[in-house]
Order: sequence, then C-alpha cells, then structure tokens
Amino acid sequence: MKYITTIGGKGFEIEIVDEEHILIGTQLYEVDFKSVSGQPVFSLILNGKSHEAFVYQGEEDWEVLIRGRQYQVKVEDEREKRLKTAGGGDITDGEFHLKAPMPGLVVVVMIEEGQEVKKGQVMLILESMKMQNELKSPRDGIMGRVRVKAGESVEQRQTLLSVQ
Amino acid sequence: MKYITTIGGKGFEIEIVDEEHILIGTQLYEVDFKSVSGQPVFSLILNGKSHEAFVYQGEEDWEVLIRGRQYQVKVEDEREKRLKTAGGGDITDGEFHLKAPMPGLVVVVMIEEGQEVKKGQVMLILESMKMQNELKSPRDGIMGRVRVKAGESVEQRQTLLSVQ
Amino acid sequence: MTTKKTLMFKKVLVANRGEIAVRIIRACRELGIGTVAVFSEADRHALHVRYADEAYLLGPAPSRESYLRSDKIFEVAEKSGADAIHPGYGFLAEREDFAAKCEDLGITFIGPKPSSIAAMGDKGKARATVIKAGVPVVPGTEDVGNMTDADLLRIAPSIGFPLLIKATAGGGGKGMREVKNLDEMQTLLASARREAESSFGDGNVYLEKLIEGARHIEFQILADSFGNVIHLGERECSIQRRHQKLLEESPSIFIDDELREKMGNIAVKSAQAVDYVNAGTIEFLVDKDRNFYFLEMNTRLQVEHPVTEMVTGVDIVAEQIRIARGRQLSYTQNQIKINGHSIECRINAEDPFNGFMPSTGRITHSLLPTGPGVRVDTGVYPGFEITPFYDPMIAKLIVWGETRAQAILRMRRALEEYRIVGVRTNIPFHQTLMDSHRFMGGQFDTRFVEERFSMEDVMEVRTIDTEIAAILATLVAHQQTERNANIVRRNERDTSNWKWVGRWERMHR
Amino acid sequence: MTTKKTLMFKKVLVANRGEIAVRIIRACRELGIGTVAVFSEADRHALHVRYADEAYLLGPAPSRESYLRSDKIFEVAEKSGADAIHPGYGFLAEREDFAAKCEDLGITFIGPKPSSIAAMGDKGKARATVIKAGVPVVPGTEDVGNMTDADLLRIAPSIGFPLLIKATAGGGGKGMREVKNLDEMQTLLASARREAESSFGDGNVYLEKLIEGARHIEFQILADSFGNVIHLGERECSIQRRHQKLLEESPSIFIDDELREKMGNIAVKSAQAVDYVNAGTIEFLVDKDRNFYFLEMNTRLQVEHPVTEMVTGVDIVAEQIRIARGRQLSYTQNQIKINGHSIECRINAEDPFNGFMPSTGRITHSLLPTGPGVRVDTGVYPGFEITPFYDPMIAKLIVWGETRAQAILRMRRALEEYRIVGVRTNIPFHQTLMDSHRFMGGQFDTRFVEERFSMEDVMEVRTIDTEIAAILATLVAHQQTERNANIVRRNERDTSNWKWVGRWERMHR
Repeated sequence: MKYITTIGGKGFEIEIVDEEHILIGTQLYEVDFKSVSGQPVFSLILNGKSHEAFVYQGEEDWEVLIRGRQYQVKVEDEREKRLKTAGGGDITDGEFHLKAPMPGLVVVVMIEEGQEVKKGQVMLILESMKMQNELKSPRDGIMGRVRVKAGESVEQRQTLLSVQ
Repeated sequence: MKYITTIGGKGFEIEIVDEEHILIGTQLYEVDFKSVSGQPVFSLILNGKSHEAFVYQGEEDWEVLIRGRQYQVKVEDEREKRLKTAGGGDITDGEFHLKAPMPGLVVVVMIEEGQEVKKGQVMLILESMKMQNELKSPRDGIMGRVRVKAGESVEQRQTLLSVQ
Repeated sequence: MTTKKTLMFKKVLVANRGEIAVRIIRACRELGIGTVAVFSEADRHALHVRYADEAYLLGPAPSRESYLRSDKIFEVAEKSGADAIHPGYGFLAEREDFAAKCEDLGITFIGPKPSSIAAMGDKGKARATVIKAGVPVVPGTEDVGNMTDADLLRIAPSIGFPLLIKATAGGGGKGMREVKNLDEMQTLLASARREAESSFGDGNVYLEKLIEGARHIEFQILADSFGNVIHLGERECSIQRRHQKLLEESPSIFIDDELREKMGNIAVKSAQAVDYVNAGTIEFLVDKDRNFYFLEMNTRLQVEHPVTEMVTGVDIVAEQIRIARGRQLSYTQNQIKINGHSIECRINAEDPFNGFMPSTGRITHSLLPTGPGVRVDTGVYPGFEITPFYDPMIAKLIVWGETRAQAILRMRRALEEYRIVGVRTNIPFHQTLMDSHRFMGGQFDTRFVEERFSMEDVMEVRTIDTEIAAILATLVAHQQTERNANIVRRNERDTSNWKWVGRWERMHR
Repeated sequence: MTTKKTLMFKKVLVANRGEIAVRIIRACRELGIGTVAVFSEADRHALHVRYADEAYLLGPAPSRESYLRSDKIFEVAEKSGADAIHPGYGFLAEREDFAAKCEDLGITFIGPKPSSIAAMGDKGKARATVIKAGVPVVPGTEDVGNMTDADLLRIAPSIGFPLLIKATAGGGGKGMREVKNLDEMQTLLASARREAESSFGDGNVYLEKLIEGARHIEFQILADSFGNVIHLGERECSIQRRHQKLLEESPSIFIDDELREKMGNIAVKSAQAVDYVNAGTIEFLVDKDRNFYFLEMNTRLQVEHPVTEMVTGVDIVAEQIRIARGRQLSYTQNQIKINGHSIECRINAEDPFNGFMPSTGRITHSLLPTGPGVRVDTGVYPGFEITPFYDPMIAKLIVWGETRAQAILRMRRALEEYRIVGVRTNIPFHQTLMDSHRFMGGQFDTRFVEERFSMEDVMEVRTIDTEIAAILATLVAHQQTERNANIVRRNERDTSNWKWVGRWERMHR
C-alpha cells in the first residue's frame, strides 16, 4: 500500500512493502515496528536506528510526539489522494466548533456573535486547575453561535461556540 | 452473605452486610474497598486504617501478600461449609500433579515410581534463569508416574510427576 | 503552651494531597511516626491514600469542600488521635487561624508560630518588619495599612516607573499589575484592587519599583525553638511563566560565595525579625548589578525544597518534624556544605504546544526516569486519573550532578526517559529549555520564558525527526486500516466484536 | 596500540542487556556519546533497546546464541560504526579473548587489558601474583598449575579442615565444595572437578582454608593508563544465598578508618600487581579478628557499584569511559570522601515463600519507590515479559542515608512502596531482613542468610495483618462470586461475554 504523508507542507511518498520493509521514494528501509505494552507508544527500529514516539489520532491529523517535538501528520493513501485532487481543489473547512478541553468555569467571553475573528485571537477564558486558560480561534472567520456566558460551569467536550 | 475464612488454622466469621459494612463476629466495620488500576491489587480502608494487598487465587486457596508477608486463605461461604461438615470429615486429597513452575531443563530426578516420599522431600531439580531449583513434595505420599528424565527440556506448566 | 507530651507526637495528619502529601508520609515513615491521610472524593485512589497508615474522606472534590475544610480536618485529627498536623504547601499552610486553632486544640502544627505567619502574610507589614531589621527591600511604599488611590498616585513618581501594584494579601501573581506611566495608573489600580478583593477578600494594595532584568533567588532557612537559625544556601527560581515557577536550581550560577554569605545572613536576620521557628524561605530579587531586595517570606515548605536537599544532604521535612518535636537543629551553619548542583523541573499536566492548556485524563502508561542522580517526587501512577480540581503539577523531576553542566546533561537524559501517556505534559518545554543556549549559559531572568524563549528556538537541531515522524504516522495509520479491515471481516461472523473496536478506539482517543 | 582517534570514541556498543545495559546507555548519553544496543529475540521490547540510539538483533533467546556470540557482536560494531564496546558484567565481560579481539579490530574495550583479565581470571595464578606483591591470601595451595588429587590430599592436612575445594576457572560457587575432613575429600574432589569441567571446560581445582564466620568485603578501585590507582572504599557483601549476593552496603559497619586505609592500600597494590587499568574490584574475606585475605579480583564493573557511587558521588561508569578515552582519573585518593551510608537490595524474580524459585511472566503493574535518597536501576517496566533465559535480577533498589540506621529505615520505606504485579519477587525477603535485629546490629557473616535467618523470624510483629488478610481475601472472593453470578445472568442474553470471564480469570491466575 502506498501513502502520501505530509508534515508542515513537506510530502513523503511511503510505500509499505511488507511487514519488514518500506520504500520512501526509491529508498528501501528495513523496519521493525512494535507497540509498547499495548499503549499508543511505538518503538521503531529503522535500519538499526532505534526511535520511540507517542502516536495518536488528533482532531484531524495524526499527532506524533517524538523527542520533545510534536508533529501534525496527514496520512492519505494514494488512491484517496488522487480522487480528492481530481475532485478539484480544497474542500471548504466548514464550521469549527470550539469544545471545552476540560471541565471548568467560563471566566469571560471576549467575542460576540457575528463578529469577525482572526486566527489566534482569544475568544474565551476558561478557569480550570486553578489556572486561567485562553481559548483561541484556530482560524480566521465569523463568530457563529456563542453557547456559554461568563460564570457558567461547563463539562469536558461541551461545545462552547462556533466559528464560521 | 456470610463466610468462614481460615488462615493457618484460625477461623474468622465474616459477614458482608452491604457495600460499606462487614461484621466480624458481632463487631461492625466500615469498609472502603477498591481495586487499584484494574490490577489484583486492592486498597482497603477499614475503620480509617489504610491497607493494600496483592490478592490472587492460588492452586487451592486465596493468596494474600500484605506488607511482605504471604498468607494462604481459605474462604468458604457458610452454607458450603455446613454442607461439607455435614457430609462428614475430610475429603481425601487425591493425586497431586507436580507441574513445571517455569520452562527449564530437568537436571536430575531424585525419586522413582512407587517410592515413598515425605513432605518437603526434593523430588527433582529444574534449571532455569541460570539457577538450579529444587522441586519438593507438598505432602507425604507414594510416587506415581514420573513423566520426565534428566536432560529433558520442559515447558511451563508441563506435568512432571504425580504423588499419590 | 503545648506540653512536652504533645511535642513527642506519634501520629501526623497530613493536611494535603499529591506529591507533597506523599513526601511528608515518607519522612514520617522513616522516622517511625504514624500517618493519617485525608482525601476528597476525587482522590480515593491517590497515592497518599494508598501509602498512609490511615485515610479519611473529607468531602467532594472542590478544595473548598475538602482540603480547605479545617473543621473536617480537626474532626479527623480527633477521630484518628493524630497529635500533629503537617500542612504541606498551599491549602491551609499559610493560614494563621488554622495554625492558631491547632495550638488551641493541643495539636502540634508542623510549621511556624501563628504570629510569624501573620507577620509575613501581610506583604506590606512584612516589608515594614524586615526594613526595621535592616533588610533591603525593593523601593516602594513603606507605610503599612490601607492607602488610598490618591496616596498611591502621589507617591508613585518618587518610586519611579515602571512599577508594580501588588496586593498586600497577595500571592501567585493575583492582584498584580505592571504600570508603565502615571497616566495608566488609575485604571490599573482599580483592576488590581478588584482582582485582589475577589481573590483574597482584601482589596488593599501597595507599590514596588519594577526591577528590570531581575532574578528570583531565595534562601531556605531552618530555625529551632532554641533560637538557632541557619540557612541552607539559595535556590534560583527565575524560570517562570505567569509568575509560576517552572524550574529551580541550587546553587545559583549568579551567586558567588561572598554574596551567598551576605544574602544568607540577611535571610537569617529576616527570619529572626519575626521569631521564626521551623522551615521557611526568604525570597529576593537580585538585579544585574547583584543588588538584592527582600521580596517576601514563605512561611512553609516550598515545592522546590528537594534541590536544596540534593546539594546539602539535609532532609528538610525530617528536620521540620524534629524542630516541631522541640529538638535542636541537627546542623550548625558550619556543617552546611553545598555539594554539586541540583535542578528540578516541575512536570505539569499541560500542553506546551497549545498555550500550556491544562490537560486532564487517565494516565494509562508511565515510565519514570531512574538511575544515578535522579529523583522523582510524584503523587500519580499508571491508572490514576488527573482531574481538573487541583494544581496541574503531577511530578517533580530532580537531578543531581557534580557540576551544573553535568546536572543539565543528566536532566536531558531523564526528561527523554520520562514517558507519560494519557495526559499531555510540559516535558517538551523542559526539553527545549535544556537545549537553549541562554539557559545553559545562565543568561536568564524572570521574564526569560515569556519574552525571550520559544519552543521553536532549538527545533532546527531535530529536523531529522520529521521523516521519522512521517514514517511512524504512516505505519500506525496503515496498521489501523488493516486492523479495521480485519474487524469488519470478522464482524460479518460475530457482532460482539464491535466492543473490541470500541476498546481500540478508546485507547487511541 | 590503539590510536588517539580511537580513544576519542563517539559511539559505544553495549554488549549486554537488562539494568546494566540501561545504566551504561545512561552514562554514555550524559557524556554525549552515541549508543548501540544488541538484543536477543526475547528482548525486542527491553528497555535497553528502547533507550539506545541504535539496536540490532543478535539471535535467539538463549545467551549462547545471542549475548555470548562475540562474532555477531563484532559484526554489529562494524555495521553501526561503534568504536568502543562496554561489556557490562557477566556474558563476555571477563573473557580475555574478547578483549584481545577488540584490540585487534581497533575497537576500544572499556575495561582492563587482556593480560590483566588473564592474570586475574585463573584464580590460582591470581593468588600467586598477589602473594608476590605482598598481599595476604586465604591459606591454601600456593602452587600454580594442575595439581593432582594425590598432591591435594597430601597438602590438605597442613592447610587444616574445614577447607574449600575451588575451581581455578571458577565463579558463582560452581565447582566449589566444602570439606570437613580428609575421609570425605577424595569423593568431593571428584565431584568438584566434574562440575568445574562441565561449567568452565576446565577441571582444575585448588584448596583454600575455610574461614569461619567470615565477612565478604570488597574494595572498588579505579586505575587510569598513567599509573594512577585509587580506591573508593569498601562494600560489605556478606548477605548472600548460595554464593549469590543479595544485599550490599557501603561503608561496612565492620571496617573502621584505620582498617579501611590498610585494606584500601592492599587493594591498590593488588591492582598494580597486574598493571590494572579501568574499574575493578578486589574481594576480601575478613575474619572475626579483622584479619583479611585476598579472595579474588573482578576485572569489570560490579552489580553493586551504585552503593559506592551513592557515598562517594563518583559516577563509576562515566569514569570507566573517561579512563578508556585515555584521560587521567578525575580524582586523587585525597578527594575521595565517604559521605553517609548506602544499601542496595537486589530485586530478583523469585518466590521467597517457595524456596526462592525463579518466577517468570508479564509484569502487569509496577510502582517504583521514589523520593529522597532512593535510586532504582532496572531494565523492566509494566508490560515487559520476564523470560526464563536470563538472570532473575530485575532491579536494584538503592538508598542513601546520613547514617546506616537512616538508610535501613529508608530501605524499609522504599521496599514497602515497591509494587510489582505479574511475577513473584524477593521483596518480602528483604523486608524481613530489614526487620531482623541481627542485620540491624550488623551481626552477620556470609552464612547468615542460609544458617541463621528465617522468613518467620520477625513475623510475630505483624500478626495484626492476619485479620486484614482474612478480610481482604473474603472481600475479593465475594466480589468474584458476585461478578460470576452477574456474568452468568448476562450470559443468558449474550454468549460473547465469556471472553470477559476469560480475561478476569487470566488476570487472577
């Protein structure tokens, strides 16, 4: 199976040849790949080099935490990728729903419905673990529905607001 | 539910009153009993005293390892016990099968079929982990079938011999 | 006065949770003293409950309904027969009324006298007290008591800008505002008072000159009830974020023997000024020219006490207990030698790649770094659930090396070994810090992390990992695809297998 | 001669497994040196494979097909570009031919010269060498070379009974026999020779007087290639079972400063007698009257090296690497100070309640003791499988205290904290030992564990636990009964639930 894997704009063509071999471009690598004690921690010996990483599925992409650095990785199989490209251009991102990353108390809501927001703009402050945490917009957009107000307690993963 | 629990000849009458209470004899105790992270390790808070033990089923009885001491504990529910007693006396122990506690190499077999053996007598030496381990008879008896001989490799839990 | 009998206490109630409760239980156990843990409903499985001899429920998870309920704690003390209380840090540790109530009930409070807590608790009063003892303080308002906005606006220009508005009842950066000029001061005064009022129930504030490029350096002191006071050298705590310490070390690269002796003597003098008994810490700001200023005194055990233990060999908690039992200090000042270098990284459940957002969840896997020169103080273990109710600090990773360089190299090694799965941690932050040339060179102040540090700083060193990350993600994605395909195939025979898919998915969420 | 370039090696192949491989990888990492692990098929998930920069498979699980395959190891060294090899202990560590082959290939062997290994490897030759250097040895046969049974029977009465027959190529108690009188000697000679022949391929033996009530005390030495030799004080290793050390401490309660200096000097002299370079250990027997006798020299890192590290602050493995790189020792004898007391307990996967039978299986849960003064060196973690192929030692628990008493109390605390589920361990043995008055009083010799120690000795202290054990077993049994009942009820609807019963049973097997 052949995959197109992308990290920060850089693409890798990776072909799984068999259980012990992969091809990157035209380069053949010997791989020894194991999960450690049933956890999403993976040990990889690649041509003798020993690596270990925590690999898990993020909101959209795969997240790889390796030697203190975190990578967002998109993995698409070749067919899938080809179909998408043939389909023509980007799929629009649609609405983004901000969910509470943890239970907590809404301290202040800094935006209003219909307002324009920039990527990285603080939308809401949530207090949890004795800390005030700024929740930011992941992209430019227009504020959709705001479902909470200051002083309200929220549950983990409760939808707080939407960006269109 | 009422249990008769025996350790080294000493019996305890323990009644499970509800999730949070037990009766020992006529004494009521408050219990808070939890398994620790899904392991056979149990945390018990008994009238405020915090205890922790590793509890697992042994060959015949329950094994409790608490603060460096191991206890063999027989737990019988009252009805069971009464029936057994009514049935009249001890049930004979039957044949005992000695199984290999680990994979290894039989170094020497020290008994012969039909021979009399005493409790604690060394029957066989098994080499494993660079160590020679003496396997002893758990009780007095007559040797039954001896299924292995010196120089033979054995698997874990393979039956080595029987005592009648 | 507490009687001789009470001083020889046999059972200590630990009025805290987490790593510090475990730390105190360890010290008691090594001294042959019984231990009583208290816990909230969220902490039934916590390590301090598992390790203590006795454990009693206080109430629901929120601190104000459990760990802050002094009435319940005294009930437990009575029920269990505990004759001493160790408050740890935070919660009730610096509450004068709590310490006083212990005294009233004939329970030994393992800490200073209520009067010392009070004297150092009001930051304005503390300044006034140590000024009288000849201790240098940061220039600022010197009057004690309630000053009006008008007073403060009038005095401000004579202190000079930039300056800080600080809450007299303050701590943890709450009610603190930086003022650049007189124009913005009125507004900032109002908001500082509002925050102080809501945080401490006391809107009183004072002014301090803002020392730029300052380092936060503190001295550990120990004092017994016979008037002996010694210091155990300094800790450098300049690596902070939002006024929260993230890393501490001892000794400080910035302090030489002469300055250590001078500051140490001043620290001892500050403690003596409030008749201090037990362990305490004098915090100083030190400017670029090595002028130092008293900042405040923490009248309790500090989070970062282990770095001092590593370089002096003194078990500070054991010493606290000895002092509270009415014994003399085990050491004289001359016997305290600084040996090697120690660093502590606070391991917090927060995501350094996402604005240090706290992270909650069950720790499914954890591998502690061990080996030579490594110590971990923690209250968590695999299977334990990190809840949103308490401080995000889940462990302290402490190393010792013969030199600062060796300690940094050892910390790097230990951070790389430390694996925690189930919650995000700030381990990558510390790893990046250990690779930073400025940190290695000792060139930092209290603003360093916020103003001159970036997680991207040292990233180019590790570009080789990009390809590895791509391969790993691909292999895991491929494995999952294969597995799902298998499950679908198997599922055609057996519907119940869906629960296994569920398990797989839960594991990977 | 190795060239200067080789001496500045950049990548070390660690020809070992388990905790010592991890220990060496840690030292290399802290020195910025690359690491290459080798592993058998049973060790793919082992910690040394996870921690090393590179890892290569050697072969099947049995040692002779993997860790003893020097040809394969040299292949890996070439493939990976490793320019040095650290042998750890056991396996190839004391094989003269292996060290010589490294030299031939231009690979730095992190250890002594082949000639020193050879000189100390033959126990008879070693005795002769040190006798010449004026080192006292246990009275016995002084000739080197093959002695016939007739020779030995003739000499025996002049040595006196009881005496020991020992294999010249010996180690680990193999080919060793205790002889009480001349009558039984002929038979015992035959069986000792047979065992020596089968263990070492060499049936040669020699005689030594059996020192009764002796303590096993050894000195750590370090020697650089410039002729500097120092010792790091002694380790007491008298707590043994079947000639296997179980617990070591430093310093020894039996040795005062004067004797330490005397024995230390003799140890240095012994090392010098064979032109020793790198780390090594001189083992002595010390009798009740403090007479001491050279026993043998171990020409490698010892299992118990951490206790010396804890009391001296010297990182012995880092020092080994420095020496191998052709540097001078970092310390002079004057700079070595013994600070406090350290104890190491070897944690073995064996069942102390069942004749110390080795135990294998998967470690499902593990909680390491941590906190002040505690160090754990281990190669295992939760999820790791203990196989029957290698040594049963799975961890070393090391503590430091200001005094021996504090170290014992701390060890008690640490042993109580240490939880391992999945295999049996000898932790209860160590707990019992820590409670034994004879151990606390320092009244023991090498026969103590076998002859005067019982797991039941201190049991009466803990009778209160009997009732707790009864309650716990009852609660668990009750829970299981309830659960089974539920499963049976649920099962009437859904057969697939049986797999959950299976899981539960597996967990409790």
